Amino acid sequence: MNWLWSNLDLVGELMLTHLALSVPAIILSFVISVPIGWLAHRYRWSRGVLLGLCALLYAIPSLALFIALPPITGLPLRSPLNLVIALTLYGIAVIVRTSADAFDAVERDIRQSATAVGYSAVGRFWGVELPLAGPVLLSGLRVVIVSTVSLATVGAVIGVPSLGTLFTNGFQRNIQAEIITGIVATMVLALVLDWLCVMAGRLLMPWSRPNTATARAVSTTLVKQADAA
Amino acid sequence: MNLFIDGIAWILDPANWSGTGSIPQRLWEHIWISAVVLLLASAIALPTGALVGHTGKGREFSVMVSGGLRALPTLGVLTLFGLWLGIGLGAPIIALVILAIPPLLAGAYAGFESVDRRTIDAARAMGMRELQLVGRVEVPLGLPIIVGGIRSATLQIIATATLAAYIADDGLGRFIFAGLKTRNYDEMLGGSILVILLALIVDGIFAITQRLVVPAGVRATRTRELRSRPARPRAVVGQPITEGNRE
Amino acid sequence: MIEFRSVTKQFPDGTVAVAGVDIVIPPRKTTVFVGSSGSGKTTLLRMINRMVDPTSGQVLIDGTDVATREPVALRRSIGYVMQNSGLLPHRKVIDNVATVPMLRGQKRRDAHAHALELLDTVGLDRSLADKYPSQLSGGQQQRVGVARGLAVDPNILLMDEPFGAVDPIVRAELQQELLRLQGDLGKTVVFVTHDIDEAFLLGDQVVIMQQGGQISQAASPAEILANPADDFVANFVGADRGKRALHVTELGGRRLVVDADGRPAGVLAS
Amino acid sequence: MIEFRSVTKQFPDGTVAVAGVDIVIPPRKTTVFVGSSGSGKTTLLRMINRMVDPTSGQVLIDGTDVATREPVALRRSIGYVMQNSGLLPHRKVIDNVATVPMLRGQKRRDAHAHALELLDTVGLDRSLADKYPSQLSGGQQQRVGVARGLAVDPNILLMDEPFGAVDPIVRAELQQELLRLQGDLGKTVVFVTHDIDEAFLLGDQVVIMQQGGQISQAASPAEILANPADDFVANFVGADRGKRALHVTELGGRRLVVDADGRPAGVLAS
Amino acid sequence: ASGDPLDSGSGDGGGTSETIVVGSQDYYSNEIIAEIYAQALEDQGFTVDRQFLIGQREVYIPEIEGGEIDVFPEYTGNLLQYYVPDTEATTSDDVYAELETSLPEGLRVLDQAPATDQDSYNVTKEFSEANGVTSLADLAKVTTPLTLGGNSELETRPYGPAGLKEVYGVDVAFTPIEDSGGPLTLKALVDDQVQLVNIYSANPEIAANELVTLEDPEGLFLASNVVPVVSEKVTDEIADVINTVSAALTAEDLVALNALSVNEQQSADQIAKDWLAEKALF
Ligand SMILES: Nc1ncnc2c1ncn2[C@@H]1O[C@H](COP(=O)(O)OP(=O)(O)OP(=O)(O)O)[C@@H](O)[C@H]1O
Ligand SMILES: Nc1ncnc2c1ncn2[C@@H]1O[C@H](COP(=O)(O)OP(=O)(O)OP(=O)(O)O)[C@@H](O)[C@H]1O
Ligand SMILES: [Mg+2]
Ligand SMILES: [Mg+2]
Repeated sequence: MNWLWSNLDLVGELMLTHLALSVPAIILSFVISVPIGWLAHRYRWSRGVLLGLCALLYAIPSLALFIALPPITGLPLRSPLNLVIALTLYGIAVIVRTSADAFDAVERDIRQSATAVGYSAVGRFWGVELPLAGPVLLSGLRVVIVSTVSLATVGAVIGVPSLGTLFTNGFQRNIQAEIITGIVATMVLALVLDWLCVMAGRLLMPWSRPNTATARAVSTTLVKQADAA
Repeated sequence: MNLFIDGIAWILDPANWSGTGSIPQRLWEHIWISAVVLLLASAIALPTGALVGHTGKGREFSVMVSGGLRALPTLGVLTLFGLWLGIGLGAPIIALVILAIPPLLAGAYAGFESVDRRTIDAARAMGMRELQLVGRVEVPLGLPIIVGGIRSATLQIIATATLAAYIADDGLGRFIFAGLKTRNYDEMLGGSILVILLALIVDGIFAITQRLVVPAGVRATRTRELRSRPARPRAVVGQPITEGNRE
Repeated sequence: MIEFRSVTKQFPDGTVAVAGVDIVIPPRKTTVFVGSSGSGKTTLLRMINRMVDPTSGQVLIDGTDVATREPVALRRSIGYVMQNSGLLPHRKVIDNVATVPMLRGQKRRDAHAHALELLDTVGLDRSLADKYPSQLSGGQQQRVGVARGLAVDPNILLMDEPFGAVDPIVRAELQQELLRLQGDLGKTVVFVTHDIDEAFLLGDQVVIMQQGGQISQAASPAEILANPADDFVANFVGADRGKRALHVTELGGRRLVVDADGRPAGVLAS
Repeated sequence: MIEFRSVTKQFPDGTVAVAGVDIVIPPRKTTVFVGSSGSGKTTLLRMINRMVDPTSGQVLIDGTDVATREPVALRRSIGYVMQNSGLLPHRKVIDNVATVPMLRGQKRRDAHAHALELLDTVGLDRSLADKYPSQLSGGQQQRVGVARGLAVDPNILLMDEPFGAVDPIVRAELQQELLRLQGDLGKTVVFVTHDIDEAFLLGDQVVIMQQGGQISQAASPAEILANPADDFVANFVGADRGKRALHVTELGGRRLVVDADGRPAGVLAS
Repeated sequence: ASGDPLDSGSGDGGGTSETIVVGSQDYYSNEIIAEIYAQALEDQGFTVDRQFLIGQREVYIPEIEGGEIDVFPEYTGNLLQYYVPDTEATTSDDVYAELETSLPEGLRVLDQAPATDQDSYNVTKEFSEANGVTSLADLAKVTTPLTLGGNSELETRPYGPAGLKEVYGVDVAFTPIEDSGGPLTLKALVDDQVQLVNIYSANPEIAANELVTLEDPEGLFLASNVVPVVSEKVTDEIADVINTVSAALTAEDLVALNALSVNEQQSADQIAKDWLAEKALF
C-alpha cells in the first residue's frame, strides 16, 4: 500500500501508456476484422482460408510474435508501434471468426424480407446486416478488449513500457505491492474498457436486450477463437 | 527476411541439437510443462464446467469467473508467484493453470449448453438418470465444443509457456530470453520459430480430433442443414419448456 | 386409468401453468388435450411421468399416486413421443428405438431384434435401421419416435404434439397410422395438440384447455360440437365463426356442404 | 393482372423448383397457392418481385415483363408479407411500417404520420408504435407486417404463409381481418399457404401445386371440391380420406354433419 | 568539473534550446543514477526526456549509437567487455583508459564515479564457514557440486562458468535466474538451489542477508565504475553538470540509494531528489 501511495504518478503514467498501446490495437483490430468477417460470411469458399489463417495467427506465442515482427516491419524491437501491430494481429485473430459468426447469425428471413421490401445491397448492409450483427460483434469486441489489455503487459519483457513494467520492476526489487498494483491496474483497465463497450452497445443497440443468444455467443467466442474452419 | 533465414539456420545448426540446453531438451521440457498444466487445469475446469452446463446453475458466476481470470495478466501472476515460490516450475505452472481455466471452463459449459434442450428433455423423459444423461447424451453431443475449449487452452498454454523461462530454466522460452539478453537475434528468432511450429502442429492435431469427435449422426445433418428446415414451423408463442422438476 | 385430482402447478417464476385440474383419463382410449399456446397442456402431460411435479393435488395411475413412484423407473414404463421426435442425433435409428429396453438392462441383441419388429409396426422399412435420424424425413423421424415410445410395450403413451412439425399430407398419413395402431394395440394414449381438427379426428375424449391452465370442457367430439360448454369453446371449435355452421348447396350436380361464409367444407355423401 | 407464361426455375444445384407454369392471376382478387412443402410456392411468389428470376419463361405484370423492370424499384412498388413477419428487429414498429416510403425518399414526418394511420387500418393500437417487434405478440407482429406491406399503397400484395406461425385462434382472427381488409381495399393478393382450409377460406382462386413445381388444378374452392382434377387433388383436399365426404346425423336434437370416419365436421344450420 | 555558478549559467543558455534524452537500463539502480543525472540537468535549466527501463545493454547500445539517446549511465568494466570481449584490463584506471579508446565513433564517456557496481560472486555465510571459502580461489577445494546462478547472459560472459574454470580451475554448473541478482537469485541461494550467485556489488541485499562476497585475487571481474556514456550532442556545459554528479557519487552512496529503493520502496524520483538535496552540489 505504502508503495502505491508514493508511486501514484508512476502508475497513472503507465496506465496512460498502456491505454496508448492497447486502445489503438483494439480499435484497429475491430475495424479490420469486420470486413474480413463479412467476406468469410458472404463467400463460403473464402471462409476456410480466412478463418484458418486467423487460427494460425492465434497459435503464435506473443513473445515470439513480438520478436518475429521487426524483421518483417523493419521497426526497432522496442518500438511501441511494433507492439501495437502485434496486438492488432492477435485482436484480428480473435474477432474475425466472431464477426463471420455475427453476420451468419442475422436471420435469413430478415435479410430476405429486407430485400423484398426494396433495400438495395448496400443499404441492406448498413441498415440491416451490420446493426443486427451488432450484439455478436460486441461480444467479440469484449473478448478482444480483455485479452489485448492483458497481453500488452508482456511487452515489458522486451522493454516496451506498460503496466507490465510494474511486474518486471517489482520483481527485480522484490516489491509485491508493485506487482499486485500492476495486476489490479491491468484488470481495472480491462474491466473499465469492457464496461464502456457494454454501455456504448446499450446506447447504440437499444433493441437488443441482453438475452441468452448473445450471452451464448460470448461464451462460444471464448471457445471458438482457435477453432479453425 | 534474411533474419529468418539466419533463425532457421540457427535451428538447423547441429551444435544446438546436443548437450545441455539443446533444442530437443527444451522442446521436451516445453511439451512436458504444457501437458502437466493442461491436466491440472482440466481436472479443475472440466468437471466444474460440466456441472454448470448440466444443471444450468452458476452460469452467471462461471462467466464472471472466467471473464475475470482472462483479464488477469499472466506475466503479473508469474512474477508474483515467482517472488513467493522462488525459481523452478511452481510459479509458471500456477500462472499457466490460471490462464488455461477460462477457455476450458467456457468450452465445457458451452459444450453442454449447445446440446438441444429438447433432446435432453426427451432422453430424461425416456428414463435416463442424470449421469446417463451426461455420459450418453450431453458429452457425446457437446464434445466438439468441449474439445474446442481444450484446443484453445492448449494453444494458450504452449504459447505462454515461453514466459516460464522468465522464472525457470525450462522450455523453449529459454532461447528467447537468452537471445534477448545476448543480442543473439538468430537464437531468439530460432526459438520463436520453434514455439510457433510446436503450436501449429498441436493445433493441427486438435483440428483433426475436433472433426473426428463430431458424432456421425450430427455430421450427417451438417451437410443437409443448408437446405432442409422444418416443413412447418410450429406455432410457438410461449417459451419452450427448458426444464421441469428434477429429482 | 389416469386421474388428476385438483392438480395445480405454479413454476418458481410465478407462472401458474395448471390451475386446479380434475380429470379422469379412461384406459385404452385416446384422450386429446387441445388448447392454444401456453394453456398448460404440456405441463399436464409431463406430470404423468413426473417430468414435472404438481405444486398441489395428486396424479394417480391405476389408483397409485405417481409421487410415490421412483421417477426414472416410472418414466421407463411410459412411452413418450414429442414434437421433432426428440431422437438422439448421434445414435442410429435402431439404437434410438432400443434405448429404453437397453436402459432397462435388456441385451443388445434382443433389444435390436425387437426394435426391428417395431419398425414394421410403425410402417418403416427395416433398411432405415442403420441410418441416423438426420438422414430421415420429418415424417419418418416421427414414426421412429412412436416406435421408441412403444419399445417397452407401455400401457400408457404420452404424445406431445407429435405431428406438429410435419407437412399436412404426411400429417394426415401419420394420423391414420396412429388410428390404425391404436385400433390394434389399445393403449391409453394421452395426446396434446394445437389443432382442433386433429383433436376431433383422434380423440375419444377431447379436453379443451384455456389460458391459465383450466379445463373448459372435456367430452366426446360430437358432444363438444353439439353442446359447447361456453363461448370460449364455441369460439375455439369455430362454431361461432360460422365455420361449423354448415348448410347444403348444389354445384354441378353434386351436393356441397358449405359454411356460413359460403366456403365449402365437403360433399354430402348420401 | 399477373401472368406466368411457361415459367421454369431450376436452381444452380439442379433442383427444379418450378416447371412450366402457366397461370393468370386476376386483378383485385385473392389467389391462393397451396401445396405441400417444396412444391415451389415461394419460388413462384418471389418471381413476381424478382427475388427470383425464372430460368425460362416470362412473368408479366399488366402486360409488362418484370425482367425489364429494375428489381429494387419493382420491389418497392409491391407489398410483401412473410411468415414470422420479417420485421426488422432493430427498428421500432413505426419505423418498420415506414421503411419503404422512407426508402422511396418520403420525409420521415409524413411517412410516420401515414404509418400511424396504417396501424389503425390493420387494427393495432397506436400506442404500439414505439415498441420493438420483439415486444409484440406473434399476432400483433403479423399485423405490423401487413401494415408494412400496405405502406406504399401497392396494387399487388404478396403474402408468403403470413399466418403460418401463429396460434389457431389468432390465426382465425387474422384471416377474418384480411377478408375485411380485402373487401375494403381490393388489392391483387397473392397468398401462399400449406393449409387447404385457409386456402378455401381466403381464395377466390385456389391453385394447387404438386411436388416438382407443377400446377395440379387452379379453380374456385367449390369447383375444386366438386370436381377435383385428379387423385392428387382429391387426396390433398381430403375428399378421398372421407374427410370431405360428409353426412348428417342427429345428436341431442341437433343435426350434426359428420365425415366418413364418424368425426363431426359441424352443425347443419337450416 | 566544478560547481561554478557561471558555468551552469552559460549551460542554461546552451541547454534549453535542445532536449537531452537520458536513458536507463531495465534495472532499478541504474534508473536511480539516470534520474539523478536528469534532475541535476533540469536543475541547471536543461530540458530532459527520460527513456528509462530499456532492457539490457544489447538493446539500448544501438540506440545510443544511433543518437536516439544522449546520456546513459553505464559501468566501465561491463561496457568495455561489450566492445572488447577479450580485454586484459582489470583495474579501475586501466579499464577506463582502454574504454576511452574502444568506443565507436560518436560515443564518449565522461568522468567515472568512485561508485562501483560490478559483478561479484557471493555465497551464504554458512557455506563460507562450512567450506572455508572466502575467495574464488578457495572454491577449487570444494568437493560438492557447485551451481552458479545469475542472469542468462552470464553463461556466455568471460567471467561466467568458462572464466571460473580457466582462471581458478573451478567447475560449476549454471542455472539462469532472470532477475539480475534480485529476490529470486537470493532465494535460490538461501534455499541452496544454487551455491554461488552473481550479485552486483552495490546490491544492499548482500549486507542485509550477510552474504560473503568472494574475493577475486586474479582479477576475473573487471572493475566496473559508474560512468556516463554520452553522444556527440552533449556539450561541455552538460558534461560539467554530470561530472559534478559523478564526482560526488561514492560506492557507499550507491548501496544506500539502492537500499532506499528495495527496502524503503521509494521511487527513483524521490531518492534522486533527496540525494541531490543532501549533497548540495549546485
Ligand atoms: N419451466 C418453466 N418455468 C416457468 N414457466 C414455465 C415453465 N414451463 C412452462 N412454463 C409456462 O407455463 C405455461 C404453460 O406452459 P405449457 O408448456 O404447459 O403450455 P402448452 O399448452 O404446452 O403450450 P404450447 O402449445 O406452446 O406447447 C406457459 O405460460 C409457460 O410459459
Ligand atoms: N436458393 C435455392 N437453392 C436451391 N434450391 C432451392 C432454393 N430455394 C428453394 N429451393 C428448392 O426449391 C424447391 C421449392 O422451394 P420453395 O421454397 O419454393 O417451396 P415451398 O413450396 O415454398 O415450400 P415451403 O412450403 O416449405 O415453404 C424446394 O425443393 C427447395 O428445396
Ligand atoms: Mg406444449
Ligand atoms: Mg415457402
